Order: sequence, then C-alpha cells, then structure tokens
Amino acid sequence: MIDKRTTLAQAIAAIPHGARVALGGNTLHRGPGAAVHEIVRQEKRGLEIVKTAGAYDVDLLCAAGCAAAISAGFVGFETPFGMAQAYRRAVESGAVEAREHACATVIAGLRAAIQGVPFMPVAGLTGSDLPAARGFIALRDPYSEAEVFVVPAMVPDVAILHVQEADPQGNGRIIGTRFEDVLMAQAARRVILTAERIVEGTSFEAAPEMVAIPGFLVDAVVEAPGGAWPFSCTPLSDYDAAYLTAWVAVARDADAANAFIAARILAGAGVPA
Amino acid sequence: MIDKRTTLAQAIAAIPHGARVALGGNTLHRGPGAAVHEIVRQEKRGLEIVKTAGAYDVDLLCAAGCAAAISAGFVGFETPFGMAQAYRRAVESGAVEAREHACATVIAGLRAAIQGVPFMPVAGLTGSDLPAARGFIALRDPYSEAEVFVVPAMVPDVAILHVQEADPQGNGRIIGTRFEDVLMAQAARRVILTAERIVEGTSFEAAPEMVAIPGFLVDAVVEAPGGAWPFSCTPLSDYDAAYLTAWVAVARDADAANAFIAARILAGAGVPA
Amino acid sequence: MVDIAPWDMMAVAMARLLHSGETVFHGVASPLPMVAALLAKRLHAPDLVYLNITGATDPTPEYLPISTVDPALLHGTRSLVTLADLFDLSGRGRLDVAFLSGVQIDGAGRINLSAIGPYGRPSVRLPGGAGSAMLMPTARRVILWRTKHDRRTFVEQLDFVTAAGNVDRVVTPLGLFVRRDGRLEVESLHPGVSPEAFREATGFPVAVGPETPVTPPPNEEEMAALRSVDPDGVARSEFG
Amino acid sequence: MVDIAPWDMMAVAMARLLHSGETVFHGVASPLPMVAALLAKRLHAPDLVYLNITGATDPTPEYLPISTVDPALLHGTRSLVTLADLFDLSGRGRLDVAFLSGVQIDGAGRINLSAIGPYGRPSVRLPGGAGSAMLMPTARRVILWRTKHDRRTFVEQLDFVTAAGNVDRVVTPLGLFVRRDGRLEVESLHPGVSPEAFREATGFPVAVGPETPVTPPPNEEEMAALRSVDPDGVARSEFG
Repeated sequence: MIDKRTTLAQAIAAIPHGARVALGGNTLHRGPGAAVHEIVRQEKRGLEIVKTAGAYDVDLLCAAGCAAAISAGFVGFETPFGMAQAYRRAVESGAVEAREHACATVIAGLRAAIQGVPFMPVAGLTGSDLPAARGFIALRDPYSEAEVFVVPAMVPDVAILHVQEADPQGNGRIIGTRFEDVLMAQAARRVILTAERIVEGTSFEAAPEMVAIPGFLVDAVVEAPGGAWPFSCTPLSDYDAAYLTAWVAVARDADAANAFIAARILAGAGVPA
Repeated sequence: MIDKRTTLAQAIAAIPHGARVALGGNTLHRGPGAAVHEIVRQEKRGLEIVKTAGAYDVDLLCAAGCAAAISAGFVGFETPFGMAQAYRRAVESGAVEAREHACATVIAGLRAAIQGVPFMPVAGLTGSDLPAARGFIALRDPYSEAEVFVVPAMVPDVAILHVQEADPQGNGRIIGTRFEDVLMAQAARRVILTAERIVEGTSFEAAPEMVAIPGFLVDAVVEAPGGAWPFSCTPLSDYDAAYLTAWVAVARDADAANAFIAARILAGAGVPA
Repeated sequence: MVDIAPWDMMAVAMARLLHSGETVFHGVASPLPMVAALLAKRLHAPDLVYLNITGATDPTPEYLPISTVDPALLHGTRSLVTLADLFDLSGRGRLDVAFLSGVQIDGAGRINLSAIGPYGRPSVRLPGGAGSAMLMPTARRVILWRTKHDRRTFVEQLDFVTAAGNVDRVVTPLGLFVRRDGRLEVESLHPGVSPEAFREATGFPVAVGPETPVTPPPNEEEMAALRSVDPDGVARSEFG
Repeated sequence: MVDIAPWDMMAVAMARLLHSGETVFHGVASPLPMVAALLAKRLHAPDLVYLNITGATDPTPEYLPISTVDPALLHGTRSLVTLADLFDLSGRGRLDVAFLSGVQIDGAGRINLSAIGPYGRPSVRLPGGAGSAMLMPTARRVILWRTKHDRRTFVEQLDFVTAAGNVDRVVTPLGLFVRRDGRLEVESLHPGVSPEAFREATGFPVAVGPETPVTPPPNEEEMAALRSVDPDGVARSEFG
C-alpha cells in the first residue's frame, strides 16, 4: 500500500500561488494551524480561502498577505475574542476580496464539486441582497415551476485538514465534530491531512465507521502533534486563549501584526513545533 | 425523552394505501423483512416502493398486490437466485408500473427531498434512453452553459429501515454498510425503525459516530429480533438461501405465489415471529 | 425590579419562546441561545430537540463553553449530524426554530451582518451572516436576539440585507418585539424599561406607551433553573 | 488449451485490464469483477483501489460471497463510504474503472438492462441498469463483461438503451472486444475459439479472422493467484 507520509514543508510547497485552498475545522476548533503557519512561512500569495466559518486562520492569512479572496459564510473569533481585525482591514482596504457566502452556499458549491455537476440548488436566500451581490442565479424548476437559487460548483485545488489520527495511507479519523472536512476532502483536487498521530491502519478495521476521511482521497499525510494549535483539538487540547488574545490585540494594526508574525511565526518562537 | 416504541402492527397500520414507501437495505441485505411481511398481512394497496436495488421485498409486494409502482435502479436477486419473477410478471402484465431509475437518480431524488429543493442535478445519463422514458429534463448551467440532467425531488411518505440497535428515542445504529438508509431517513416524512434489539441510548454516547440514524428524525421504533429475515443482517444472520430459493421457484406463477404467501406469510408459518 | 440582570432576563425570555417537541438550532457565537434552549428543556419543554452547529442532538454538556462551536457541546449526544444536515433540515421545513442575530435589524426584522457602508468597499466589514441567508427564509420560526438595543442596531434602513425571512420575535435587553404582518411591533418592555427609553433606543417608529405590557420578570423557578443550567454565567459573556 | 475454464479465462483477462493506482468499482451481481479486482491487486496492481457497492475501500475479504453486496466484502476495510459517495466519485471524474454488464450489448458498446420488447409493455422486464446510466458516461473507463456470448446478447439493435458511454473493453467467454472510434472491434479470441465461432455468436458485423490475436492463456502465476484469491470458485457461479 502507498505510504503517503511527507513533511509539512513538502506538502505545503506543492501548493501554487493563487490556489483555492479549503481549510478544515470551524472558528476556533480543529483548524489546521500548523499548516496555516507553514503557508505563511512559505509566503504563498494570491490564495482563495474556502471555509464556512473562519477565524485565526483567515485573519492570519489576510494579515500575512497570503490571501487574495475569502469565500466564507462567517469570519470572526466568536464571543471570547470578537471580530477578525486583520480580515476587516484587508477587506476594507481592498487588499482582500470578501466573497461572502451563506455557510449553506459554501456547502452547496462543494456539493456540486463533489457530485461533478456544474451547480447545486440551495433552499432559501430569498429576500437577501447576497445573491445579487455574488451573482447567484435563480432557476425555474422544470417540473414544478418553483424558483430556486443555484450556486456554481466550487472545486478547491487543495483541502488541508487536521485530524486526530491517520494511517500512512491517508485514512483519517476525526474525533468529535467533522465540520465540513469530509465535504472538502471529496471536493478538492488534492487533500493534505495533518494528524496528531500516525497509527497503523489495521487499528481502523474494527470500526471503519469512525474513519471520516477515506485514504484513497488523500494525497499527503503529515504527522503533526499539536498541529491544530492554536485551534482546539478535542480531546487533546483546547484553543489557546492567551495566544489568540495576543493575536487579536495586534491584528488591528498592520505594523503590530507584522511584528507579531515575524517574532511568533516566521521565527517560530511561541509556535509549538 | 419521548419513548417512540410501538408494535410492528401499529407502525404499519399508520401507512395509508397509495403511500410512497422507501425501504432500507440493498438486494439480499438488511431489508426490513418483518415490516414488508406486515404490509402484506395488512393488505396495503397502491404503494410506490422506493429503493436503489430491491429483491425479495419488491418481488413479494408485487406478488401480493401491494405495489402499484416501483421506483428503483435494479430489481433482482443477484447471482444466487436470478431474476425477480413476480416483479417481471407484474410489470409485463401492466399491473405494476416500473418507474425505472439509475440508482444514482434515486439518490438524486432523495437528495433534493432532503435539501428542500425541487430538483437535483445528476452527472451522466447522456446517451441513455432513460431520461426520455422517465421525463428527466436537462438544464443549461447558467454559469458555464454546460447541460446537466436534473431529477425531481422524491419525498417518501414513510421510510422503513431495519437496524441492529436502536434506543427508545429512535437513535439507530447500523453495523456495516448503511446503503441508502440515512438518505431515506432524512428524505421521508415519517420514519419507522425496526431493530434487532432496543438498547439504552446511553450506550450510544461513547461513540455517536456509530449511530447512523438520529432519533429526532424517527417516529416509530419497533423491537424486531430477526426482523431482517429473509434478508441478511450482519453480523447476526446471513440471508435465508433456502427460503429465497423456495420463493423464487413459486414467484414465476401467480397461483403458486399466492399459495406460498397464504401459507408462509399470511398464516405466518415459516416466518420467524 | 430593575436589578434583574439583562442576561438573565434575555435568557429567560428566549427560553419562554420555545415549545416542547420543537427542533431548535443555534450556530456560532450564540451563548444566549445555547442557554435558552437548555433552560427551556429544563423548565417547560423537556421534549425540545436541541441542535447546534457541533452536530450534537440533545447533548447534555458538563459545562457551558463560551464558544458555541466548542466540543463541550457534544457531551452526551447519541448521534452526530453535520452542519450540512442541519441546513438540509431547515431547507425541507423541518427546523422549527433558528436563533439568529444582526448587527443591524430593521423594522421588518431583516438583518445586516455583512457590511457597514457601501458593500463593495465597506467602512466596516462585518463577520458575515453565517447560515442566516439560508435559515431565515426556511426555518419555521426565527428568533433574533441582540444584546445591544440602540439606534445603530435597530435602524430604519439596513446598509445591506444579509438575510430576511420568518422572524417571529426579537429579544433585546430592553424588551421583546413580535413580528406581525411583516413589521416588528413591541410585545413587551422588560421590567424597569420606560416606553420613552425603548422608543429612544429604536431607530424605526414603534408604538409603545403606558399600555405596553411588561415582560414578566424571571420567577424563582426560572432563576433556579437558569443558575443550574448556566452556573458560570456564560450568558453574561455576550455583554463583554 | 481448450480445457481452460471460461470463468478462469475471463477472470484473468479482466484482471489484466486493471492498473495499479486505479480506482475500480463494481456493483450488485458482479462476482467476476470482484474476483478480477482482487486478482489484479494480488498480481500486478498492488496499489489498485478496490471499491464496491458495500462501501468498502480496499477490503480483504476472508471468503468471497456470491452476492457482491454481501457484508463479507467489508472485511478489512479501514473506511466506509456510501454508494452515493461512489457515484459522486465517478461524477467528478475520479473513478478510473467501472465494471458493468448488459443483457443486450450493441456494436457501439451500449447496453440494455431494462426491457426486451416495447419499453412501455415489455415481453421481458429486465432488472434495470442499476448505476450504469450514470456510471457509463462518467467513469474514465468502463469494462463490460458478459458470461453469455450469443446473438441474443450481442445485437445489431438494442430494444432500449439503458446506458452508453466510456466503454473500453468487453470481456466474454469467447474473447475480448476493444472499443475504437465508438465501435467494438475484436481484440483477441480466447484459446480454442475459432474466428467463425466468434463471428457466428456475434449479432453485429465484426472483423475477425486467422490474423486475429489469441488471448494469452492464464499462466501459472495467474492461475495460482486466482486459486488463492477465489479458492471456492465463486467466479464460476456466474455461469449458473
């Protein structure tokens, strides 16, 4: 069986500038933190980030100049930490394009990609300015004459997902909420898994229902203990509230954010290996 | 918490004549055998049966005069037992309408129902006579101009699923392949679960990923040990090859089939309780 | 009566709007709806089905997290659904209640969570509506809550309509709106809130006066249940 | 050479068509494809990804069932996908090989699994095409197999086109067809099969003669691997 293990540096190096990158997890939880930091270190540019609800990942990639567009339904740190200030600055200055979605239209775009169809109908959206702003078109149902909005397929060039356990063939076990990770793994052209630990795949055979990501969809597997940091990774670790508080405090100001990135991320200080 | 347990007789009695009934399982495996026999006993009429790949269930419901239409991609017993003879007779005589699908269009129709949209695009179908025969329409993608077939939503009035374990609230654990059971549970207006055994729901809390059917979608839970018979129910029982061989032998002839149904099903002889 | 904490009043008022047997959903950044759903289950709606963005179905959290996407909200769930499953549930008309909020809310109960100023080049880029553009028209009832009640929140004119739809009630620190014939009407004022104060804080015209009912303050049973559901006062976190 | 059992010849010929690294799928009633995929993995395609209708991904069955939807085909799988997932895989162009069959097959490699006689009132209602109408146009390569090779199977004109698409090869007890420019051409005759016999058994015109290559018979390594993959001869079950 193919051994798909590689280093984080090599896995991220394969992502071209301008790629459409889907990131797993949701807000403060089980995001691929180590991979996002490596993207910053490798100074990727012009990325489109796809996620239903982003937080530190989207904010950092905006601050570091890696992102050109954000396709998401929500970008913020939730109650504890408030708004995504670097994302705000980048969008308000025009440096980054906010491709606003309802979370359900991100899912619809991924579903169309997964099913190999050009568009996916989605319920609702009526009365919202979003379809006009995003160019989402309503079609007439040829069977019932009802009208329904359709969202174009959204195919990520790469999905980066952090899981608790993976085997060398890319089978990935997610403990707890799967968020949109499984949809992203199916929709993307390439899939990078970072995993808290690599295990023998034989250990998955007793309960394959627990394996969220089938290995045959995965291209690269990276062992990354603590690789969700500063996101939570249940049951191993909570989100790093002190670190996120420090980030939000500097994210508002470009120079402060850059200094933070240089010290904490590029230099690697304060970023667990 | 609501206790949804009831008897098989009561659960089936709630199904009106002419209902669209989705049946779980696939060909010889994990079909709701006991529920299908109860449908025959209660002499339901005019049912539309929805399934990707049916076998004894569809064949029997045709022989017993319960089915008026079959919406399926495949109806047959696979290699061991050959064709569904009663289904053949019923369709060839015009007594039952074969609403032929590709299995993927059954899934597409259920997906549209699940998502609350009027239609679902489906890849492929090009070059097939099926769209013309079934009235499946191709739409032009408003974004790319590509053409894609769309299938109308198919909302079952009831889904009947047999699972290995359920709790009184309707959480259902499926061991092994889930087939289209989860889609049917989401798409149907009502859901009836028959279960090999009823367990305390607390036993599901350690691994909710193993629970395929969320209880809040379920209306009735019936304890039915051996309730898949004559279908297989892994790991408890294989399909009953001797019984299915006997059925296929009589299914070809109306009188022989009726005599078999009277003796083995209506009288209950040879049907495990 | 004015010594009722606004987070207690809001949590209780929101819980009272929920009925047993209803499917109730909240998403990200929703401490008050989380508390309200669990409180209603404890009080008068034991068969309420509590659903949240973690994919938990009727969880029994050991403690309440501030992040409402927190894995703590999975504790005790017996099945696991996805966010996509929950949107689908709403899409097919089977979600009874969705809790949503807005940075701006207009007199029709429409919300803006997208941008202040011109949408293409906003003066303030907001977080976005998350699921609201899909949920508001499809959920059977939408309950809006907002911990700020001022003229910057309740506006005559939204800068952008992020979502519109089946709004039933709006709960604020000052009182409750009910939506009738497509317009928000004042249903009740919380204890100690004057009609003038409410009118002053609302950017669109509202009929409010001495005849306007007063929201019944939380009773002892409600307060006791609230303390046991939310001993750490997570609901308060929304007030910064 | 004529003492080669047709099921052995077909299983080996089908296995030879599969390459390492390919994703390969079969559905219901497919003993020969099941055996062929496992045989190819054993022989020359260790990294072939064997997928089947049970949702297994690279299972290692302890025994081979006659029903190819049997739970026995899940043994050893490390993940579980659904039939819907597998159709989606094909729909987005990521399924390399789909094994399909037909009661009727025409010279373009199109199949009929629906009905003999008028579709609306057939003389024989057939089982239906299962996934084929969706898979044939979307899978990168479709390999058809049929254990009967006669003029009732290989026909000039289908009574109904259940599916059409990316057919690459057709494997029968008499030989192999390859599809070039949209038409089935004879690629090879199995050992002991005469050009006349093949032409006689085929209902559409085929170019076949003394120059037509002979399918290499199963070699010792192939036969040994086949015996170990399918010790009970499940492949033979398709021959009734």
